[in-house]
Amino acid sequence: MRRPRIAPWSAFWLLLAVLYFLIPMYATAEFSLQTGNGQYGFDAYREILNDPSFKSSFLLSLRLAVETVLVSLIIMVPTVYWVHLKLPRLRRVMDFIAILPFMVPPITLAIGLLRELHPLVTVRQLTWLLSSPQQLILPYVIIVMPFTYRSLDAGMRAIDLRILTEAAQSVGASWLTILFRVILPNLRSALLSAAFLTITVVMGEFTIASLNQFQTFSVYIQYIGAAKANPAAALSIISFTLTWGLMLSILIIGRQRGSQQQAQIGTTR
Amino acid sequence: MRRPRIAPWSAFWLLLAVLYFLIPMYATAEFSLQTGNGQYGFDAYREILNDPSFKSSFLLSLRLAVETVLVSLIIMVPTVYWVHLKLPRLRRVMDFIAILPFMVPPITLAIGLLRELHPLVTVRQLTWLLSSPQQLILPYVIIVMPFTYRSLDAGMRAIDLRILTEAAQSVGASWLTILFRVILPNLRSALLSAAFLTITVVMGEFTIASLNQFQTFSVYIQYIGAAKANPAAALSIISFTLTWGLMLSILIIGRQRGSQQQAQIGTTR
Amino acid sequence: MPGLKLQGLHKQFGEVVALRTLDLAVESGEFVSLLGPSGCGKTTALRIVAGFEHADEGRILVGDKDITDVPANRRDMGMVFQSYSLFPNMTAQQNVEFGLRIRKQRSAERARRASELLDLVGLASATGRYPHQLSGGQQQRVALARALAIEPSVLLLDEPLSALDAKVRVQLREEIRRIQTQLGITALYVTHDQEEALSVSDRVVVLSHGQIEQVGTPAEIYGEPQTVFVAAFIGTMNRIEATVRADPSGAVESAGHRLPVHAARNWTSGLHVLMLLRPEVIDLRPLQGDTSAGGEAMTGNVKSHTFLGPVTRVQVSTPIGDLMVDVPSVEALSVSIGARVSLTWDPASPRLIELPAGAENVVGPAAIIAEDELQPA
Amino acid sequence: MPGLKLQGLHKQFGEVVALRTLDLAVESGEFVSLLGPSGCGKTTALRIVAGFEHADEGRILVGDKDITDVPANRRDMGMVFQSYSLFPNMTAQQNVEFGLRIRKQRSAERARRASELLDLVGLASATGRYPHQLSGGQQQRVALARALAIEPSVLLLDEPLSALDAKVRVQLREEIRRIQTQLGITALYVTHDQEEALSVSDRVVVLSHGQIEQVGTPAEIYGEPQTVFVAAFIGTMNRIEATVRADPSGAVESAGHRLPVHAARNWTSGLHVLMLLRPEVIDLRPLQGDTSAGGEAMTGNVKSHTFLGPVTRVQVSTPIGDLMVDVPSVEALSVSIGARVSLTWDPASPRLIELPAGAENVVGPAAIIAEDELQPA
Repeated sequence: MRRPRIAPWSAFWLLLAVLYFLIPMYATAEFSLQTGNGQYGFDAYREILNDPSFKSSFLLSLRLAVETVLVSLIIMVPTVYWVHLKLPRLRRVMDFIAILPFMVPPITLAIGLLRELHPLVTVRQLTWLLSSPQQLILPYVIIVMPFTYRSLDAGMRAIDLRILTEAAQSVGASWLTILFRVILPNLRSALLSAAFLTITVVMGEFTIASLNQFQTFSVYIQYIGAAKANPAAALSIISFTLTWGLMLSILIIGRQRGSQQQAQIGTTR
Repeated sequence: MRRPRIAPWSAFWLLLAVLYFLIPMYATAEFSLQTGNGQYGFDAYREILNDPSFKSSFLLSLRLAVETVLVSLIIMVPTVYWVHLKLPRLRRVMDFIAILPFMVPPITLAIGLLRELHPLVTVRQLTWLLSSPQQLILPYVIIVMPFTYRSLDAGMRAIDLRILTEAAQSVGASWLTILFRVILPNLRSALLSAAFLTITVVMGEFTIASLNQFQTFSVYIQYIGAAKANPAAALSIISFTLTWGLMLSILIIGRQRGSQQQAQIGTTR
Repeated sequence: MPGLKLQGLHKQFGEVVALRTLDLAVESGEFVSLLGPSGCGKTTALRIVAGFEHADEGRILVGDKDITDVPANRRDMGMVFQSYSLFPNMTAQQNVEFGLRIRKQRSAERARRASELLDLVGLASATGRYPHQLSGGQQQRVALARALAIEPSVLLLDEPLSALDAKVRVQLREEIRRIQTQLGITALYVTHDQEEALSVSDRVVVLSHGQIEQVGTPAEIYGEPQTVFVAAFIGTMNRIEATVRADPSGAVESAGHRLPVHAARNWTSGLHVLMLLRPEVIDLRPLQGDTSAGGEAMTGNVKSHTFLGPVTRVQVSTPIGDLMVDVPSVEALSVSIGARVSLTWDPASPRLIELPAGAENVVGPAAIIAEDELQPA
Repeated sequence: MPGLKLQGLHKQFGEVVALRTLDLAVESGEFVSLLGPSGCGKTTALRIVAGFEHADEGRILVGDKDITDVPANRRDMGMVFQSYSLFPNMTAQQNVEFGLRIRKQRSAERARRASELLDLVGLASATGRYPHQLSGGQQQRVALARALAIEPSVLLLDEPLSALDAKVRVQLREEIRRIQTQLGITALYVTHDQEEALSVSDRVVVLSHGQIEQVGTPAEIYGEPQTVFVAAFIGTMNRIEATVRADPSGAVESAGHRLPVHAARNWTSGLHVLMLLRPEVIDLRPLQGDTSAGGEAMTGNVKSHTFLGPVTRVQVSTPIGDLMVDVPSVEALSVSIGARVSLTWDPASPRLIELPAGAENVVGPAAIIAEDELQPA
């Protein structure tokens, strides 16, 4: 009378979710391999991979993504840490601020409009920024704030931040030591998940980049998608494969930590 | 020597965040009121509000948003509840599935392509769906899954789901009674936040809608943004104001519950 | 009120065996405690009875009715949980009424019953308060009222006091016992706190590693432990390794000393045993000058004192090992550290447990550390 | 080792006063406990000493050095926390070495010291294990080693045992005391468990509502409570409202009965007092047949028994109220419920506390429920 560990109908949900991603994937893949006349081949892939815009736009987006990760972590980690530690009452305010960027369409438009309003920017030194793709980092940091915040918030909730900080203080650690030797190592999976979400969001962001007329990866995809059907499907598959590696790595790292935590949870029974 | 409750430099962050939203807002508002020649007036607003596409696209998006909320909650609430209750080991898998939709650009393209692949859909009855805007609900439910999942997950973590369920069972409650009388009332703020995020995301979604050539609110905004500068700014302000009411209501409701929880946390000291 | 029978319950979580064919019969109206360290299976047993877990093997009977396959919400068991389990969105009264509402009782009837029960648990004044407005002790009172409201056939309590302060704990355990006696309800109580188990139960079941070590009245469990585990787990016990001597009046030998033990009369001479001696049955007397103790007393030097309130626990190092002796605190003042004392006891007091050949580390702190180390399993 | 002085500490959280001008001097090498119910301010006091909170007013001195404005990480205080506080990303050894690493000690030196300390706390074998591989008791041992590694001037312990099982708790508290004595370190210990405080401390400070109720050795706190609160909080106490009688041999009157109390000699006749009597100092004897007790004994009927192991607590209803009497468990078997018994005590045993005029509800369960209700404040 031993019962199976996983109820059958939850496996059903899992299956449904997987199918929901696999069927479009399959259709897309199938379509990308069509060369017309019911024939199959890699023509579409060759076309994409030989397009110089593919490489340049992909590298631009990747660079922006990595820079966004760095800037947003440098801003958010100390802020969220401090709010958790000293200002738990502010957590609700932070929760609120963190969903503000979801009102993206009006706000991003507004930021796009900032370009039209150059005269307002009186600090002359900023003009180099406004004409380089780096200006996208600022709106991107805002757009990914909800993801960064939620990852960090969840990560910090999972460890007993205050006790760990105080324990480190009591044996003499300074704030920097606490942050780098005690807090960050125990937030590894939260940091990875924040970084990963940031990268996928930035890689996929279209509206701001296109309004500002930068040729990012998503703008390139959009262009191909509108112009050429089969290569667009091939591009879908390629970009999917590129992000997949990143996905798996985070899952594996996350699982290692997860099993540690489960061992801890096991002791409470 | 009484110290202030909120450290000054955290107020600085708050200020920065607010400024970051207020400056573009101000610039946009200022621009929307320009009528040319340095004059100010409500011409742009009048133009938008008199455009019949404004109302029809807004109502379409709102209807899609509400339907997406209903479908995604009906799917996700029992699933997340069950995973929390019976399959805590699956939580990590769920976390993983929940970030899949962030790989939106390739996947949405793929779903867009599904339209080209009509022949694959052999079930004839589905064709009405494929030609009506309702077909957007399916991809939208997937896109908002991360938000729905995270809100519900956080809400369920905050209450002791298992104990509440078992307590209700022990006095004779059936699953439906437990769900509607015990679990949902204690998830109110999580449900509101899930619904709210869903609405803002759906209202702002552009790529899928435009690829499928439906005239949703964001497609309308994009069209106006590309075509007419001042009315676009006015539209920004209008749509910002429309979402603002919803925002405030959730914040207020959330705060009521929050103060209750804080009272509870206070007893642990 | 029907009784409760557990027959051959067996439960495994993956590799870990939580319960090993557990048999237990709780009489109608009896208050039985399951007592043991973390991971001994006591909570698993209770959860199986409640219907929250399913046994791999075995049956559960309430009265004559087999409820093994009845779902949790049809078992009619009142349950009080370890952590606060009140529904946060309902007042105390609504919490108590919840079970009655499900049973479709009329509103007036429900209200009457709820106020009756809140009265019973001493919270008549808190009907309109929400859980977060109640202290921990009050929340558990309401939880008890909620469990009793449905007039359950059996009351299950899963460490209901462990989240509370010591003072409230003592007070509430007495009230739980009073209410249980008053209603004559059959109760199964899970705890890791031996004092709690001894003070409220009709019978105590000591569990270790999913198996029953001993079942008995509190006095039996405390006074006549049957296994090394029970002797170590319940109260403080001096454990002295010894060998049974051929002696018609009964005696054992330890470290070359003869120790009078009536119980030894019935044991085979030469048997390796553990002699058990409670600290409170040893008589401690200071030795004047350098006189050595006469007759059958043990002599030793005082090593340390621990003040415990009514008594002070004195640790005395003797040739047969360190012995704990409880002395009334007023008398303990005259026994300074290093003083030479004589220890005597009624030969009827010590109990003996046979030691398996080659058993080691059953005595002394090592045995207790082993328990501690079991926890993460 | 320097001592520790708290001078006029005052702390308010919003409207709630956590500490009211607290003064306390801990001698060098002394083990002092702060004892009180939840919300009495004991943890706040400790956190102010550690530097995690800042007092609104008052000074903290270690030896002669004023450290009030020294940040927490320069105070050189070892701290052991209530919840498990080990760094999850470090092994036991790395945890212990952490403070030394900050002090830039060389690797070999650090390793030597860490293994010395893990040895001291009895965990020499666990150096390479991560916190999640250790039991709760072991984690707290490592936390103690980590706190001691930096050779702190003062050791602070914030309910270090409250998350542990009863058995491990007793064992670890004895080891903490042993290690503290061995190192001669000044220690401040916070607990809500009176037995814990009494058993390990040189002196106990009883706190209530942010104020000191009484400071004294465990024997003083237990034997001579100075306030109604201490009498109710420490151990079990019979509290009888009475009036001092004009009687040269010392006596009080309660419900028309004369009760001999030596302590009453020094009190003004007619004063309203609370007579305090520990359950273990009352002598209980069954009355044969219908003979009534002669002389100065109280008579009453047995209401209930509670088995506590070495003793059984018998509740006797008498004309002056219900009295608790602790009887050795072996003798308790002869006292059945309903039996008529006589109660006597040494007139030197009872203590008296003056009651303010019009004081009510200081006796009986109501007084204890009031404590329970304080919790959510």
